[in-house]
Amino acid sequence: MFWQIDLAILTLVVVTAVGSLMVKDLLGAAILFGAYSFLMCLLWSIMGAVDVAFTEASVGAGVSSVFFVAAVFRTSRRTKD
Amino acid sequence: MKIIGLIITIITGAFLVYAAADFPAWSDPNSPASTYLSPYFIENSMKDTSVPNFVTSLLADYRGFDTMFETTVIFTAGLVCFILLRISGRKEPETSHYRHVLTGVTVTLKEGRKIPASEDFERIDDLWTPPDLIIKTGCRLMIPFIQLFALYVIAHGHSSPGGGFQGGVILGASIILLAISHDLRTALERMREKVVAILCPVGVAIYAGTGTLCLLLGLNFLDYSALASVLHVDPIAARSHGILMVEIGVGIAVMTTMIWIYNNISSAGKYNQGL
Amino acid sequence: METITSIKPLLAVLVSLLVIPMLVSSRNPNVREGWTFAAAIIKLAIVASMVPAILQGTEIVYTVAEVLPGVAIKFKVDAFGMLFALVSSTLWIVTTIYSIGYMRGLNEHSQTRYFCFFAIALSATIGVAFSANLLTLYLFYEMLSFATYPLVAHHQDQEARSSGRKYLLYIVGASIGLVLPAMLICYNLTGTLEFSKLGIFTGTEPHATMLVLLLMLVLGFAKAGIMPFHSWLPAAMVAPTPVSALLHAVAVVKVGAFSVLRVLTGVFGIDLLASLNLGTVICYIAAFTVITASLIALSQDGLKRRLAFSTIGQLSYIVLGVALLSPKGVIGGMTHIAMHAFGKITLFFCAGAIFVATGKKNISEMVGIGRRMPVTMVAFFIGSLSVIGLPPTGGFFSKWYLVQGTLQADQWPMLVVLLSSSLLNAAYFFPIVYKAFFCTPEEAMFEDRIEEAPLWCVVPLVITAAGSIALFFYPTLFLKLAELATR
Amino acid sequence: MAELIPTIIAKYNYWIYITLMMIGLYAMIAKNNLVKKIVGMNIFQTAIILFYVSIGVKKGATIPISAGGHGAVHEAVHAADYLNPLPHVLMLTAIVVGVATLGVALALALRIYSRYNTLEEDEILAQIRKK
Amino acid sequence: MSQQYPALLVIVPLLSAFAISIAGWVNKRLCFPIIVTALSVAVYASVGLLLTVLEKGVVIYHLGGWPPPVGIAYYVDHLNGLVLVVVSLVALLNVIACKKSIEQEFPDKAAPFYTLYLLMVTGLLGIVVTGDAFNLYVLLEIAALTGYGLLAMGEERAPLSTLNYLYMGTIGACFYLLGVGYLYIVTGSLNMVDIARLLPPLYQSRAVLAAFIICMVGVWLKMAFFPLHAWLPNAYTHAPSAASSLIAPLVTKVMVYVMIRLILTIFTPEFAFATLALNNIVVWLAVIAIVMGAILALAERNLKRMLTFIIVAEVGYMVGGAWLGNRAGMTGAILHIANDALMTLCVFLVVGNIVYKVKGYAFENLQGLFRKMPFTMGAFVVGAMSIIGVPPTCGFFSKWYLILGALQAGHYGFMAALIFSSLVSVVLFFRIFEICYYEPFSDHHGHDHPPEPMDEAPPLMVVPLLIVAVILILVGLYTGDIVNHIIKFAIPEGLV
Repeated sequence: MFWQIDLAILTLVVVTAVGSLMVKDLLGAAILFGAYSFLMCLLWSIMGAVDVAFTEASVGAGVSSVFFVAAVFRTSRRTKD
Repeated sequence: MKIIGLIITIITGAFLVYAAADFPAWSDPNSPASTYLSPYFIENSMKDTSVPNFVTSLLADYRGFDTMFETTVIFTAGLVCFILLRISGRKEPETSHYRHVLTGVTVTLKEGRKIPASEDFERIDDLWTPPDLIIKTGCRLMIPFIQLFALYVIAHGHSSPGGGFQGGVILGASIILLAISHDLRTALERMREKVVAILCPVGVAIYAGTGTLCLLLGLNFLDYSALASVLHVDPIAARSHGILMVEIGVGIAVMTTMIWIYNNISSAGKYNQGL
Repeated sequence: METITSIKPLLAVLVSLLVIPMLVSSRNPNVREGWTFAAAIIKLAIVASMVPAILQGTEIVYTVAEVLPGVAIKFKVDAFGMLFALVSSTLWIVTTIYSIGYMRGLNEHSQTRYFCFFAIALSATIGVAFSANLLTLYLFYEMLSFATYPLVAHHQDQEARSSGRKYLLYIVGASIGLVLPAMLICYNLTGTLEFSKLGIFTGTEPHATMLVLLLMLVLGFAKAGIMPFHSWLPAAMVAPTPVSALLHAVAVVKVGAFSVLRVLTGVFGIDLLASLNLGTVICYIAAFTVITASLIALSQDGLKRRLAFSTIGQLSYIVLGVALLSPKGVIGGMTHIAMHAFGKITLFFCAGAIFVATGKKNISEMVGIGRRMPVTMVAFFIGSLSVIGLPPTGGFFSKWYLVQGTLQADQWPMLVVLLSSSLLNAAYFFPIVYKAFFCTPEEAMFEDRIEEAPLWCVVPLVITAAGSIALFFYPTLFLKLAELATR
Repeated sequence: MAELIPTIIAKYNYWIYITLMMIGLYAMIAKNNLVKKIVGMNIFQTAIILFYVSIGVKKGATIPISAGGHGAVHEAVHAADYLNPLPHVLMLTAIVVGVATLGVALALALRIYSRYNTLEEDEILAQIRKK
Repeated sequence: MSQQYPALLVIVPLLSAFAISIAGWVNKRLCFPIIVTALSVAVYASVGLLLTVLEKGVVIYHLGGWPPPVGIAYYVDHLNGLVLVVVSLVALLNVIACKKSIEQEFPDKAAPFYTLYLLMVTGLLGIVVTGDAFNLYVLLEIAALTGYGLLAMGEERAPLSTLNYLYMGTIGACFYLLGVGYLYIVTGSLNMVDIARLLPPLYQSRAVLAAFIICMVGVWLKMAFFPLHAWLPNAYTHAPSAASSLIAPLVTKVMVYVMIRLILTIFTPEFAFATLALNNIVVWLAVIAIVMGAILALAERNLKRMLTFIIVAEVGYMVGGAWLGNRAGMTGAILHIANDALMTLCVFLVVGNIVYKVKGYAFENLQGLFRKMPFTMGAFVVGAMSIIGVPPTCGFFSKWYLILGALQAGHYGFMAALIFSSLVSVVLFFRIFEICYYEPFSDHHGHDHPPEPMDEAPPLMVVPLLIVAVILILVGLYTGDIVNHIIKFAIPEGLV
């Protein structure tokens, strides 16, 4: 594998992480968190941890985001930070 | 608060960096982690359990005890969500809305009157735009395949990535997809709360029960080779079968838990139409 | 000196604890007080049954449980402990009679609770008397502190609450703050806490450490009322009189003095104290307490408060006697526990009887009371004689030995202190008696008609008064025990 | 500097995981919104998972699944050819624990919202102080 | 069967938990018998284990039949044998005592509550019995999640304080996980004994140092050691009484056990105390913890909250004692794990009874309780005496060892802190006794004041409480045996 791709994804991961914490809309935060998880799972599949990547894809990017969205729907989207 | 957080963060981070400097270089084949214990698993997994996927054999057999508790953690989470959110006293709101499916007209009934159960009316909680027909149909088409795939993942976890967890999550996701695309009531008709709440502990109990069975058959807890006498196979194959059994248990538990948590969160415990 | 192993000491401690369920369960007061009597008499019997063995110079030991390496919850009956146990268990019977009369006379509330904690306090006292090491002593000492709290605060009003607080603050604060660390330091230095004639120290410890330990232990047992840890005693006088009588003239304060004596004789050992010349320090603290307390007592008008301050002074006599480190002084100090107990309890009984009969608390209101309650006041006179230390009362002997002790240790200043404080005692007791009997009819506050307190109250104080006279003629038992203890 | 570059390259996974972890930690401490804190918590956990997975990486090794499949019971397997599966197993557990914690946390957040009708910590505390 | 005790200890409660959660949907009346049986079996197994350990030495159980370090193994030695007995006993007594209040507080959710309760006990027992560093993490999470569930079922403020606890607890658990990862990266093993065998050549490595410190911080977070204690008081105060009387006695103590296990087994005392000289810092932290806990407790006007601050102080006792780095201190710490669990149980059960009857635990709710609930208050007095440290209750003896350790280590600050906190607890508890005893004030001498009728909690709640009170005294009297036959062997020879 090319370490450039690896590095690029790592940086993207950091970007999405910061973004999901910065964005002022909780729904957006949830979606960005999903993206973060998905990039994570990509990273891990690159590292050869296929099972972990699979689990993260289904659990982290999938169900967790759904939970987040559901929770945000049930509460409120607005936030000050 | 922000300042304190920043300070703590920086201190911790600096400390971790300081410590990480001593690590063996990344992806070094001779690091103790790769040379001490893992070769045993890689080299003996096939011999011991005839499971090509080392992760599965390690997960469900060598460290099967961890996995059992990990399943218990999931079950616990579901139970906690239930106990925290579920509003048990289900009292009917005095005004209830029904939507005529064909025309889309919304009927509002006062003091808990009901429309005789029929195909062309569906119960709704607030005046909302019905989900799009395309979405409904599309999801209805997709769901069976998703579930098929999930079953494949569970069954084929021995020799390919996947296993109980992934499969269970996907199974759960299929039901959740139904609940999102239609509404929670439709999903609940397919899978009642009671079924979920009973299947979930049953799933974990399958896992623990397999272990206890081994214990009752005279070997240690979770020592699947004890099952050989029951399954009439050699101990190695017995281990592989035992792994399959626990994977199924895990699958059931994880699926139901995901549904359980989603039901409670999406309807805030009211078990109405959900999102 | 040979030792016998016997469960008797434990029984003596437990008997009054075992009776508590009966007390709680019994609805009828007569049954309840019957149980109390039974317990008191059984206890005295058990204690008395051990006397002959002790007089032959043997010791009775019983180990309950080895709680720490080298330290057990253990009982050891020796002459000194027996002396104290005899006194307190004898006086308990008398006090029981008295408190029945008192409590019924004033129909006090929640008498069951009162008798229960009374019983607990007594077993704690016996436990202290029979304890074989510092830990056991500390155990029962604390037990006594907590058991007497409800008694002191019996009246459950604001005043009782504040004085209860003061009581706990001084007693428990001192014992946890000073005794516990001191005990641990001793254990850490020597690895044992057993009392022994020679003390537990090797004598090689630095002088400063020993001095600090000594002060911590002597002041830590604040029940001994040595200044500056004395002011709980007058405050605790809000308690019902029998409580003051038994607990604050006999049990509690004597337990304090007893503990201090144990520490001086058993933990440090007379010889070590003499060689390190630490006795004098204690002497001077005690002497200061004696004089100051007597002076304060002069200025008190409340009868019980005056008695309380006199108690503080008398307690320091006991400590002083032992701190002289001369054999006679030690004997004097130990016998003074017994003699003063009889004298002082008589006085408290009289105060209580006066309160029951007339409701008067202050001395200034008691002019001519002798005409109304002659028996009581005669007993009062005898008691005060005993406390001052004049024949024909037992108090004379202890004073006598104390004076001889000062001469033996040729501590002339202490002699002066003793004599002058005896004068002060006379000065604050005799006026009461004088005013009670010899006052002109016009200044008498009571009409000339004999009207004593109820019989339940009068009998005990007669007994104790007679007792302190009897002790003048037959003091041998206590003297013998004290000599055994000093040998 | 010259010798610093290789160290950075050699361990950049570790540096990234530390960065992510600190981001998460900071969010958990400093953020005001409860859901944001929960997001931070998940980032925190995934960072540790990243760390573990990085432990398992081995140069010149492939995914930890025996090439031979079921038939290959008697072929000799060379440890050097396969990645270290142990960290992967541990991290499966960690991921599941993470989602469980997430569920519980969201449930609590819902309860809090239904009671105080907000998710901002300072507003909630203000309401509590008002009572 | 006896060689299967270690498995049964954990499995029986686990399976019974599932049975209960199913029974909750089928027949609710089955739940209580099941939980009592399960916990009785756990008590039986743990006692059996302790006896086996006493006669045969360390018991090792290979789960899945895989010998360590390949598989997960259970190690039972004198240290966790003792803790196991305490944990299972406390859980059993508590569930019996709390049946009524559970039924009163959650009429319709009793079954899930029992399930969580049993899962929590499973987690705690597993934490104590396991010999695998990662397995410990998983069980830690089980105990934590169930704990969140139980705590959050309390009053209206409970969810918020529980969420804070969840953040803190997650950070703590993750730190522990990270520390285990560091150990794994340098040793390649997860089995405690194995790690201990591999570590000595690596003592100088920064990674090991980091692993140690990170694990410690994580565990301290979980046990609410002083600077990290902020979550505890709220979380425990607003919890339902049945939950707080399970969690308050056990969780912090089990965490202390984990810390001691880390120090004694994984990182040997030589490393922990000799190689890196942290003792003084930690003991001084403990001193601050004790003093702050005492002072904050003084400031409270609310019984349950006051007790939570006392817990913070007690944690200071144990951490300080363990870090004194000598035998007496360690003995005191281990002894105090057992004693503190029992006396905390005692006082919190009392709170439970009071809440059951009076519906409140603020000071003004306590007036006249000595007359109203004499047996409960009697047990409370015993518990208070034990916390103050009055012989012969067990609290005195652990305090004795702690102070002795402080003396031998020449750490007079710690000694002073212990004495100080004893004095403060005298004030704390007698303040409460005064309220229960004097108030409401009777006019003069309390005659003609009508005594309100005795209104004691039901016997099912009182009897276990009295049993606990008796145990407090018995443990005190048998301290000598406990120390000589159990704790003496729990501490490695190296520690003097």
